[in-house]
Amino acid sequence: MAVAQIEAKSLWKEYGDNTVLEQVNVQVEKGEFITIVGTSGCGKTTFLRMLLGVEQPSRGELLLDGKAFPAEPGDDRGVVFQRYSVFPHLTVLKNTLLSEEFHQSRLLGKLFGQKKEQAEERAKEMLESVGLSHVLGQYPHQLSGGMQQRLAIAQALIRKPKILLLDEPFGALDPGIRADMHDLILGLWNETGLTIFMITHDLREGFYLGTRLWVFDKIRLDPQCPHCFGSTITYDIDVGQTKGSLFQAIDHSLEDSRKFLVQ
Amino acid sequence: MAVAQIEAKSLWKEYGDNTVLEQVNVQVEKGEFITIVGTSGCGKTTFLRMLLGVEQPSRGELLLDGKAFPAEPGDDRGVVFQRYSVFPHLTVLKNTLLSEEFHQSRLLGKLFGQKKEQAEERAKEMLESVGLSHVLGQYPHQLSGGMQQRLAIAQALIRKPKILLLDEPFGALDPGIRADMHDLILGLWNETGLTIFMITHDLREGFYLGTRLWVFDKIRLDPQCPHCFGSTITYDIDVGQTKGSLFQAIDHSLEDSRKFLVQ
Amino acid sequence: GDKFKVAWSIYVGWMPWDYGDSSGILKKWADKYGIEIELVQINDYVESINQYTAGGFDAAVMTNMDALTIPAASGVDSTALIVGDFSNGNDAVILKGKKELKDIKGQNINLVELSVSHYLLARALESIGLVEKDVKVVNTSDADMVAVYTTPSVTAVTTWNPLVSEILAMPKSYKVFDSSKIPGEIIDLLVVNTKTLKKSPKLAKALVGAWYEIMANMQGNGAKAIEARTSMGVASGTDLKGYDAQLASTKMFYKAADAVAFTNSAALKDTMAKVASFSFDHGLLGDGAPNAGFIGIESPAGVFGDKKNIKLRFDPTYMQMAADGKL
Amino acid sequence: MKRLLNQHPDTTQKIILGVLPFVVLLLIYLVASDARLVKNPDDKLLPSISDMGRAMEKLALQPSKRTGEYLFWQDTGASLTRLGLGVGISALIGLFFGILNGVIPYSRINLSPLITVISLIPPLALLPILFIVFGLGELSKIVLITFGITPFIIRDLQGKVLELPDEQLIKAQTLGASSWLVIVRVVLPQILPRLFEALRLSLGAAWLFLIAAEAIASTDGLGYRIFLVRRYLAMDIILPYVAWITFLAFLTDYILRSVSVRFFPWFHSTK
Amino acid sequence: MKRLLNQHPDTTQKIILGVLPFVVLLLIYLVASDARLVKNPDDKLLPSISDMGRAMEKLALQPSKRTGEYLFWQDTGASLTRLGLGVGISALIGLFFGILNGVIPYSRINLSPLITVISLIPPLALLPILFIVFGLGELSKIVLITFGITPFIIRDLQGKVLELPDEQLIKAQTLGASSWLVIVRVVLPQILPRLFEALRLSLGAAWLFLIAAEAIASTDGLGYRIFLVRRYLAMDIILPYVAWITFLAFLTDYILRSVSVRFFPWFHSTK
Ligand SMILES: Nc1ncnc2c1ncn2[C@@H]1O[C@H](COP(=O)(O)OP(=O)(O)OP(=O)(O)O)[C@@H](O)[C@H]1O
Ligand SMILES: Nc1ncnc2c1ncn2[C@@H]1O[C@H](COP(=O)(O)OP(=O)(O)OP(=O)(O)O)[C@@H](O)[C@H]1O
Ligand SMILES: [Mg+2]
Ligand SMILES: [Mg+2]
Repeated sequence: MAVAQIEAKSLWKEYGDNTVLEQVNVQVEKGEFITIVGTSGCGKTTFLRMLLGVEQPSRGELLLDGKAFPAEPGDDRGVVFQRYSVFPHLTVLKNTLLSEEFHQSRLLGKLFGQKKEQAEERAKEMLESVGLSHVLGQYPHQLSGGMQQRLAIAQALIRKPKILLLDEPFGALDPGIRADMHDLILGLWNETGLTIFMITHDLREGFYLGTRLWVFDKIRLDPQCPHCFGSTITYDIDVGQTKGSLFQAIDHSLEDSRKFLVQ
Repeated sequence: MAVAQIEAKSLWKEYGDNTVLEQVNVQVEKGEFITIVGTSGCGKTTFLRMLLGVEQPSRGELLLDGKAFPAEPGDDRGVVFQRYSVFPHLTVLKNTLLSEEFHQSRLLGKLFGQKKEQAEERAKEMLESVGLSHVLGQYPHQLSGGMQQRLAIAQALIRKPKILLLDEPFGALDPGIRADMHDLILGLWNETGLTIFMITHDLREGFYLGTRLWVFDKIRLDPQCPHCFGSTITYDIDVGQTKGSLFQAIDHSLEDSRKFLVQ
Repeated sequence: GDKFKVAWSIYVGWMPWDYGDSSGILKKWADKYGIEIELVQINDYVESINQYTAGGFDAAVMTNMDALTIPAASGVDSTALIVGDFSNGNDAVILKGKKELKDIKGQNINLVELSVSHYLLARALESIGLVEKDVKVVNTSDADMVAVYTTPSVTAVTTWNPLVSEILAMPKSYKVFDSSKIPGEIIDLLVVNTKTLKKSPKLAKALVGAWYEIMANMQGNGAKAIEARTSMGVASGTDLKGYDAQLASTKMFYKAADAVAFTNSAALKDTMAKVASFSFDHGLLGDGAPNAGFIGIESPAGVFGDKKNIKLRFDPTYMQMAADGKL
Repeated sequence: MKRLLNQHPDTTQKIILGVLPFVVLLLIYLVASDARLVKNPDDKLLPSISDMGRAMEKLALQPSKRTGEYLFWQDTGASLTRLGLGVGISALIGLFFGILNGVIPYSRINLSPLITVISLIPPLALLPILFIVFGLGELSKIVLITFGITPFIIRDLQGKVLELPDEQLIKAQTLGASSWLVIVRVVLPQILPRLFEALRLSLGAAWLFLIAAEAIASTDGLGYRIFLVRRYLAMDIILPYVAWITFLAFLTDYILRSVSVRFFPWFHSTK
Repeated sequence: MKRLLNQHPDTTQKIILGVLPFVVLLLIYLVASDARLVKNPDDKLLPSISDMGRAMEKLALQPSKRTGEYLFWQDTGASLTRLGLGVGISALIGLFFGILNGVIPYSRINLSPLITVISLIPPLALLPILFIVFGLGELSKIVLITFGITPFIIRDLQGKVLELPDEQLIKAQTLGASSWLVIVRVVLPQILPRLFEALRLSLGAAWLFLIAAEAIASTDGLGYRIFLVRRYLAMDIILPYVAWITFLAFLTDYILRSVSVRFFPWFHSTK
């Protein structure tokens, strides 16, 4: 049997007394598009940060290609956050050029001459495909929120990482612009065949984009001690086989957790 | 014929060369619930700020009960913004008490003894009705986003303003919590019969909540000079008589403007 | 009665004022004449003279040169009420590693510019036929003089006590010139605003009376004198031994009669002429001054300079009264 | 190996690393002092620890022969009183004008340029004038501190008032507040914790001006003592005094911070 | 009538209101100066404007009799050179340690406590030691400035590095950056505009230390001249010098700001 690209084995994550995740067991194959939903504070971002290598599991194992996860971020895993994903001091083109420069110039992180031209060529192609060719020389603050996120995606994808991690990348965008971004990300995923993890607050978005949808939620709730138990994956759905009633069921279960937390 | 509560007569608003609103003509009766949608930057907030009295029209007239609009905010018009609507240095109860204290104590803005108790009684009732009675002594930073907005609404409504102005009050909230807020605001509106203006980015929300929906949009678009022409009310719909096709039409027209702006 | 304010700063010849204040002698004399005298210590000497000049004090301690260049040059008519002492070795030119004054040529010399040290240096150079252009003067605050001297780049200083003894205690430091070679030229005074003096002679009587009682108390080796000098030493940041060492190079006029004789001498007039000409050369008499005699200086031996513009007066009247026991 | 920027020391390492530089500095001092003292036992520049201890014992634990006071504590008391008064007065003036200028446009436009210019004047250059105008008593020392730090406090607080979200001022008005009520109920309470921050930032300057003022006209105070014994290069007194001032500066900063955390919990947890 | 906090002056009012305080101060000075000069025409405390003009003309436009130099410009040049060197060196050291401590946890934990303590030491109290260690020349003046402002710059920049969103550092690593590349391509360019801000904030202190250093040992410089002519209460020189220093402080601030706006447009438009 082939090794899964990513595997979690009875994974726990605790911050002091606060149990965030408990008993997560899951396998992910190369090329899957996994969308993650869950109430606020249930540990979605924490899980993503473990995939990034920024956080380490408290207990259990997290494996990448069968080996322990690297303990720090690397260029095999790209990321797009909700905010702060592009560098404000670099123009659109230079933001996109950055990873090439990091790789080819370990000393200065700057390319010159012909190498630079070649790298710029590639960066421009990438920007073309996210529809930013007309603003190459502009700084991020001159772009709208949607354009900034497109830039962040271009930046993350140009070195072709094996895995792309998205933490509510479209959370701050207008519904209209959001639809454009959906087309974009699906297109890129089809082309490159990378594995995508995407956190979203919008259940509909989750169903629409993913091939597989995870719901993070607490199985055990203790009103006296809300932080005693952690979340785990309560639903793991192959999105091909979705039924309307399932959607309703998830929606209600999330509603209940939410109400519980707000009190 | 009775005077409309609010009337705009060929209203223009310009900032220097930038025409934001042009030729707005509209009448609003007491007790209407008006929702406003439009692309980003089209002037929705600007219009609301004129109703607040923070901005003045560049040309044309804006009337309140047939008289010129007051040139500064007053306690006849309550407001809830997307953020910063509650005072971070006051507890939930004190935030709600504030307007009573402003009215009864012009010198210190503080109530003591029996007066204070009475005011607290009323504030607690109000907080009960927005579901915050269990967090009276907490500071805003201890509350979730949804609870903060509920507090802002309670604070705005306790002195019973004639008009309530809402600028994307639920924009930063989770979809689930949003639904709760809809119930809340509709309930309060039914009870008090005040006039509500609410800006939203979510067309669906606009249709669901309002009795009347306005779309702000530019009629004239000049690619060479995007700021030469301002927005006006392009749709003014009595929401009782909505058809599916209308929804589609609005959605598309907004989409077009958005695309235009993003380029 | 009337209230008067007197400014003083820490220096060997002025420490008696502090003792007079703490021992109650000053108050005794003030009471005798039915007035109040407030004695205010000011750390920064120049600031105390500035304050006096601006009108903040009725009297202040200062040297003869500063009396001329600050209050008198600012048009404040001032009278030297008490001639307390003159420097007799208290001010010195010190070289590092060199033993002869002539080695000073071409060196950087750290001193408080435009002060009596500067004057002393000028006189020292004059004595071996050099002029100021032959050296380079570096303005240096007196508070830091000792610290500064320990650095290798500093090779020559001109300064006063207690700094002189601190510096001479360091290895390879040689005194090549001091004020004992120009006796009676650097004089420590108590200066009173002439207008105030005319209006209230009581102030003068109380101050002079107190001063000579202090003088009598501190002289000799009796228990009382030791106690007085110990107090003065401690107040100036040292001890009895250190203070006595400073006194040794100071010609105190313990007796009023000596002070009167010094004031009456023709030498004083000559000294002031030299000081005036030095001050004029260095622009200290103001832009409007056409010559060194622009400001008149009156002394019993006669007036130096402009008789119509007398701003500094040496007046032995009250010291004479003390000498005569009439206070 | 992780990248350096991802490597975090554990608790033991933290303590060792933090203390290390101080130990090294102390060792360097001891060696240098010893070397000088071997060459010249009377050297005053780098006194031995025991010399400093002896000098301080005399000042702190034995009454002065002249006045019967414990000089060290008298100096400390005098300096802290001046510092407290100067900083306190600056805080009040700063709070008043900071809020006034922040809230009322007319006042801001009237006074801001003047305050900017005043803040650029180096107070030390004005010392002679200050002393002449305010005399040489306690007043002038307090004025120097005030003059030195108030413009900064005003400008800082004014900026902080202007940074308050416009929404808050509008909201308060829709709740019926007058300009005055906006000030006392909305602006003042939110600016108070920022005043504490501004004071913490100004304390260094305040100490500086205090020492400068005491050097010129004073009969007691930490700065006075340092300048008095400087003439004799009495490093055995100067060094402990400097260390003591540093400690006091640290203590006042700590106290200001603790008080602020205690009284403005909402401010410190939103940050 | 609108509430006071809603009333905004128009352009003419703005100019009048802004200039008014200066006119009032000038008038007060003129009256006070006149009153003193009537009583004593030789009074030096509050010289007339023409006296100041004459004194400055002599210093700025006529060569000195003693050295043949134009003293005013010589003083200005000397002071600005020292200030520039002191601030420049502080900027470099501040940038180096600020970034190092901000990015590398080991370095931060090692050096932060020491820098905090150093920042609390009042530099004026340490002057004798500085002179002894660094000599009396230009070096010690530059060191005093550096010692006075560098700890602040380091702490400020370190804080600013830590304020950079964690997301940026993570993102850079996912793009393949080493610690070093994160520093040169992500942190350094974003900290540079903040360095300019920190320098603008430290300039006041830098001037202060410059003047203090020049007052203690020097042969030229603006601070030297002020303290020298204090010896004969030449307020006709002191006052214009103070005004000139104030103007220079304003100018340097303005230049720093303009340069920053010119080179870091992205920084100033996102704020
Ligand atoms: N570094 C940390 N130290 C301590 N607790 C943490 C830390 N990071 C996260 N937490 C806690 O872990 C829990 C989960 O946080 P996380 O950010 O993963 O939630 P989330 O599902 O991403 O929520 P949201 O939808 O709001 O982004 C929260 O209770 C949070 O307080
Ligand atoms: N005080 C002002 N000065 C100059 N221009 C302004 C000002 N306020 C708003 N504008 C401009 O007016 C236009 C409309 O802004 P407004 O905030 O009303 O848009 P909006 O419809 O509320 O957008 P959004 O949906 O993003 O909140 C924008 O182009 C904005 O730049
Ligand atoms: Mg999250
Ligand atoms: Mg808006």
